[in-house]
Amino acid sequence: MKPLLLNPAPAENKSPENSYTLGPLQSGPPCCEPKTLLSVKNLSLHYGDKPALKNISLDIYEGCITALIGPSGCGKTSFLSALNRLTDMIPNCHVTGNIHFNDIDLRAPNLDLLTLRRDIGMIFQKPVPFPLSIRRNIELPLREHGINKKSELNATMQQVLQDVGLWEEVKDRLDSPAQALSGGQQQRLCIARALALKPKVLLMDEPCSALDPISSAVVEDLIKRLQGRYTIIIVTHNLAQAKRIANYAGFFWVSERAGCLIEFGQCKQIFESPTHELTAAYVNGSRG
Amino acid sequence: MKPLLLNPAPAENKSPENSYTLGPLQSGPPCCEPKTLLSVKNLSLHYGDKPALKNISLDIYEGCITALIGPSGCGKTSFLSALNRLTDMIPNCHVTGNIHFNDIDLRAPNLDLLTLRRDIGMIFQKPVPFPLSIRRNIELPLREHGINKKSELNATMQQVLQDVGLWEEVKDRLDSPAQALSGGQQQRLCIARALALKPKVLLMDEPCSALDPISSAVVEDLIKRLQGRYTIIIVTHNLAQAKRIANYAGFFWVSERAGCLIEFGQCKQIFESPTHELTAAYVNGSRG
Amino acid sequence: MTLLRHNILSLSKTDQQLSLLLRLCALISALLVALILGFLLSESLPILQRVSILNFMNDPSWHPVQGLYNITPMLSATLLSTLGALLLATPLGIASALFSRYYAPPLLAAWYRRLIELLAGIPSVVYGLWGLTTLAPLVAQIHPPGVSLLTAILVLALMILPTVALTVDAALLAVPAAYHSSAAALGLSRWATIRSVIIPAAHSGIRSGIMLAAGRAIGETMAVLMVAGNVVQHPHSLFDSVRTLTANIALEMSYAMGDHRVALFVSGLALMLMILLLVSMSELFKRKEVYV
Amino acid sequence: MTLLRHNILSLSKTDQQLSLLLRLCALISALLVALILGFLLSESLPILQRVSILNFMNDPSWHPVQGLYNITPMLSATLLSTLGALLLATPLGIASALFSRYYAPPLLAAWYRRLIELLAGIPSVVYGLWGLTTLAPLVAQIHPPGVSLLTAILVLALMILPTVALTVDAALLAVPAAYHSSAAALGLSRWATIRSVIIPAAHSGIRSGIMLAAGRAIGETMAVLMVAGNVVQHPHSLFDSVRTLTANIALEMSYAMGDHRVALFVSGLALMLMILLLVSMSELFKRKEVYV
Amino acid sequence: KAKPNTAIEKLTLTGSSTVAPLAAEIAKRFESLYPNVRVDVQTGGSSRGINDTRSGLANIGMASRALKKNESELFSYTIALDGISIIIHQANPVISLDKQQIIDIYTGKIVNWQDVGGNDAPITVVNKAAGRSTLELFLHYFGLKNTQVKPHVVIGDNQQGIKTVSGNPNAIGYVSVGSAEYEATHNVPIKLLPLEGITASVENVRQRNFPLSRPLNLITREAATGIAKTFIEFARSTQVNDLIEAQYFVPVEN
Ligand SMILES: Nc1ncnc2c1ncn2[C@@H]1O[C@H](COP(=O)(O)OP(=O)(O)OP(=O)(O)O)[C@@H](O)[C@H]1O
Ligand SMILES: Nc1ncnc2c1ncn2[C@@H]1O[C@H](COP(=O)(O)OP(=O)(O)OP(=O)(O)O)[C@@H](O)[C@H]1O
Ligand SMILES: [Mg+2]
Ligand SMILES: [Mg+2]
Repeated sequence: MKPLLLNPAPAENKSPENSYTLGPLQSGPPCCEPKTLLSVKNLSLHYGDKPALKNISLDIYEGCITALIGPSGCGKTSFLSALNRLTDMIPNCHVTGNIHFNDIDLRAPNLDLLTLRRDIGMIFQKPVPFPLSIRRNIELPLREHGINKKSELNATMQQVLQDVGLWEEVKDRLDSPAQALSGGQQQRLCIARALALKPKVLLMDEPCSALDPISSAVVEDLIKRLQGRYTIIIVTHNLAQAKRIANYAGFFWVSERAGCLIEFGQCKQIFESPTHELTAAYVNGSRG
Repeated sequence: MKPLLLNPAPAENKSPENSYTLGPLQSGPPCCEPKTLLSVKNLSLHYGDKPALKNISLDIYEGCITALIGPSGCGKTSFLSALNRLTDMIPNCHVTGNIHFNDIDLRAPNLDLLTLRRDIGMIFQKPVPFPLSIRRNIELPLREHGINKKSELNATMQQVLQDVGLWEEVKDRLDSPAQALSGGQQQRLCIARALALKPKVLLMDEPCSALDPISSAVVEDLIKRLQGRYTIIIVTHNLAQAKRIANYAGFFWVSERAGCLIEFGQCKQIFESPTHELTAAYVNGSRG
Repeated sequence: MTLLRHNILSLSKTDQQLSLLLRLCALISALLVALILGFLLSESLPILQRVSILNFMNDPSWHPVQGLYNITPMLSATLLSTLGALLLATPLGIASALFSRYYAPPLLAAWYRRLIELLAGIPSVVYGLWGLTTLAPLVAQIHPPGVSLLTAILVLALMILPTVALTVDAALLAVPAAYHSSAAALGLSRWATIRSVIIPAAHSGIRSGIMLAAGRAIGETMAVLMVAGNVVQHPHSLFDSVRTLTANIALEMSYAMGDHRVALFVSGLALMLMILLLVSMSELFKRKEVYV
Repeated sequence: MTLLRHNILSLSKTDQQLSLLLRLCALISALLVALILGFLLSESLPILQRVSILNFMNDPSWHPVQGLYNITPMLSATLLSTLGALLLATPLGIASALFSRYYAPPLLAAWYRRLIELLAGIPSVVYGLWGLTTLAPLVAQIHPPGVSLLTAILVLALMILPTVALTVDAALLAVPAAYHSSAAALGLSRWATIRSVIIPAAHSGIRSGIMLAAGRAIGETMAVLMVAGNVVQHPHSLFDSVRTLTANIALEMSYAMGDHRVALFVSGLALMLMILLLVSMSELFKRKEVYV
Repeated sequence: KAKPNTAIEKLTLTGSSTVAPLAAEIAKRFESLYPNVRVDVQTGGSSRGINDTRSGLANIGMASRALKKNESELFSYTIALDGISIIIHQANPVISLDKQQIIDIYTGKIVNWQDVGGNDAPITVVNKAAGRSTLELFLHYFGLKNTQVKPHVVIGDNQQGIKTVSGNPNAIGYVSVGSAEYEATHNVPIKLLPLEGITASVENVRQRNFPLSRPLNLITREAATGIAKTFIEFARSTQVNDLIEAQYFVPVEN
């Protein structure tokens, strides 16, 4: 794959309007021929004794955008955490079932988690900038993954900050603490930080929740541009957004105190002709 | 004012559908006769040398819902923080201008901040549950404000948790740590915690951003029920929501690197016939 | 919550080397403790083959030259002086930290913190001398002889106060700022915030500080030697002169020989056991830490 | 960031009372430091009226009975032994804390932490005896006399290691768990997370730990007295025997009289000045802490 | 000093750290015989003992040396004898040193055991800290000044000295004969060197044959009276010989 985000932005790209372009669109595998990248089978997840997910099975298709929707507490975040094995870090969290990533067993005990998490990036629901400067927040993961040339670092940083529409707002204070940014700015910084690593799969936990419509649109555009080259799983409470950008959608619900997958399919089908009545109620009842 | 939230919920209210009712609607001052409760004049705010707000003047009317909208980083959170003097706690933050609350000068140096903050409650953009149990998170501020009777505490807790639609989800684990809740659950817990104190004014910084449509609707209903009795200022990125619930709306924008108020008026006017072209562009261009 | 320790299996190469290195460091530390314990044990063993452990509890007095080895008076003196010092220094130290972190104006706080750091660096001999020449005469005016359990407690408390204050201060600083603003927005008074939010959040740092202070108080020798009076007896009042285990070792080791000397090592061992007990107790204390 | 201190004017009634109380506590602590300093000064004054400060720097040697008061060899010994011990104990202590927090399996970590707490409680006499009988002969095999700057550094390092380890451990525990998961999600190795995120976040706790350890190393008397050799000389190698200021006070205070005694107080004062210097230096160090 | 009317009489002893432990043991036994007497023993060196006695701070002083000329107004009572022995490591082949050799070693003129018939190894000179009466006695006997001594190690008490020498095969030091002899016969690898051809042993000190020995004295300002007199007589009686011997001093022969 061509180093996509490392292309220094062409000079004419610096105007605010198109500051978040990603360069020319490249053809990825088309979305209409689904090729399974991640396959989840019978995934269950417990916190202590309390079940949080029960028997989830679904396939994530390469290059596609999959939206996960469902009420609060139904286990969407837990599901994402299981995919990049962040659940390993929660002391009383137990996962059972199978997850395969291109035939690699993601639940293998001797898996190299660093590579896994580089390949499967995650953006959290609550943005957590590190207690460092804005610049260091983005440089840190890059340096750790072997990119040390100053010019390359700077170019990447500018590119990803432009991609999320933050560059103009912070370009003259890159060395000030990231924790002094506003809520939406922190959210976008964290998205940029994850993008900089060019993961194969991007898990996004409500990336637009703290964003105003303008920034939200920027991020949405960005996600659509990534489609085909990145595989994206996005948790969103904004059903309209899910409808607009996703190729596939999954609907979670809490039944018997545990989250389960009610319906999974093409986005259009889920929103327009849901087979399950709960899904129908949820996608129609919303005032989103 | 009658102790509104302390009415134990009637038995029939316990069914999940209407578990978040507030009891019978009482008449507050009607919203069509605006009576200024908070009057802000020439408010400016700096972080160090960097201006964040410039010359904001507006009136907040008693019993009404005022929505603040605007792009990320335009100073909405900073504005809310100035109203309950949380800006005092940010080391390099300087505020100038006047804020009056019912003729009380809120910027007076000898103001009793504890009473002020009890009267003007705030819900943060990022929910911060204390590292305590769910129960203690709600009881703590109540106890601090003199409510110590066990039965009263329990009744209030149940009521506010029902109000935000969290009761059913957490009622059998009230003593487990609040920080193990999901993102949306934490958000609702923080709203409930602020409601329990029955403030006169409620500053809500994107209360629904981490919420799914169902919880979001619950909170929206709640806000509408509070209208007339509470004065609410809500920052939201969801323009549709603002349109639905607000009586007044203010539109912030960043000009010359500082946030300023472009337009303020009745909600209907702002959304349907904005006088300023920026406002028009913003309210129409959004895909919210 | 220690989150990272659950995926021990997936370490990068640096991590693996580092893990090895850290394991080595840890092993060395562990070995050193084992060595010191072994040293004490091997020095104590000769007498434990001849004299029963019970003698150290039941003998009529501590007259090692005559073969009387009751160390309980010194155990109680050590325990009492440590407890007393902790009782004084813990609240004062926490108060100090709270004062400098949340109540003092910034400039005063900075100066105050420097003062506490200075206090942390005063050598025990100086504390001892000061206690002997300034404090003891004052105590003597209330009740002779002046050098007493009380004086020892006061001097020890002063010595461990900075340990508590600095550790707690560091723990307070690490509490996320968001707790402060959230609490303030709920109209919680500063004290309520501290009591109900900050202290629970900084709990482990406070515990560490107390542990460190207790360790220092138990192990302190010079200062106590100078101000405690060193009479071997169970104290009946705060004004009685007492001898701690460390003072006993320091006093008698210089001339002790044969069984007497070994008995001193046994008292060193007793000291270690006491500390073990203390540590385990503090573990219990930690277990009780729940979300209430 | 200390957030609460900016609204000093608005305190609830409890807060006002508490503020007063804390102020009182702080005042008492400050007063006590002042008292100790005053004590040292008043004891030192007699000689400073007769003998110039310069004598303490320029006299050919330390022979107080003959009126020769050069304390610089002891100053350098104190400084070198403290620095050496810190150089050893700081990385080891931090490594210990990191090991038990992030690399050890939970059960081992718990035991290891208990071990370190035990180490914190071993009294200095025991360290001294162990150093003299076990460590010094080993060092002597490399280079006589065995009791030397090196031995003192090793024993001191061992003594202050738990101080560093426990304080750092508490600071690490206070780092928000969200940093760990965010870093892990970016594929940062454990070591990278620790180095670039956790250590900066726990910075102030680490600094406190080092300050406390430095204070303890400077002030330590008994153990150093036993293992340093106590010859008054500027050391030329690690194997030279040295005498620290505290050992000097402890060795000579018991019989010193007249000017000799006063000279010892002057060396106590010098010690305090050294600590003041250290504290100020660490402040400078803190100022440099920026977001890079 | 003692007030006859009070129920409890108090006797304060201060001084030599060599005498103090012995005096403390004697005092304990004395107290058990005279229940209304409290004896408080504090250490601080012989000079302090003499000083405190002079100033009246202590009823009785303790000194581990004979009175000097300028102290002749005081009264001294010998309760025991102590000798100082030169000690070296057992593995050291040297079996004796003459007075000049010892002086040369301590003044740094001889720095290698080779020069006195030992192995080729540097000598580690162990000296006592200034002000100790052991040091004063040692210096006085060899006619040295402390400034001339070039030590490698300075120690505070006998045990530290014995441990230092036993842990270092090339060390030379000096400590009380009593403790040295005890340790040497209890598997501690040290060796006592004869002085002027006389074996360093407790027996020879008792016989007052050993040249480097000293009296352990109790000192009073005026001729002892009252309870102080009783105590001194008790300390010099055979009733306490076991205590004296337990600390490896030598009882005086009356
Ligand atoms: N503590 C701080 N120190 C310095 N600058 C700050 C601080 N907090 C906010 N800012 C800056 O002030 C500006 C306004 O921030 P504010 O948080 O009020 O924005 P906002 O309107 O709430 O944005 P959002 O919708 O993203 O939450 C931003 O540019 C932000 O980077
Ligand atoms: N660390 C934890 N320990 C115990 N229970 C947890 C923990 N994290 C989440 N839970 C519980 O597991 C369930 C699922 O949580 P999860 O965070 O996956 O929900 P979610 O779908 O992301 O919700 P939201 O939309 O509110 O973020 C919830 O009931 C939550 O309370
Ligand atoms: Mg979630
Ligand atoms: Mg904001």
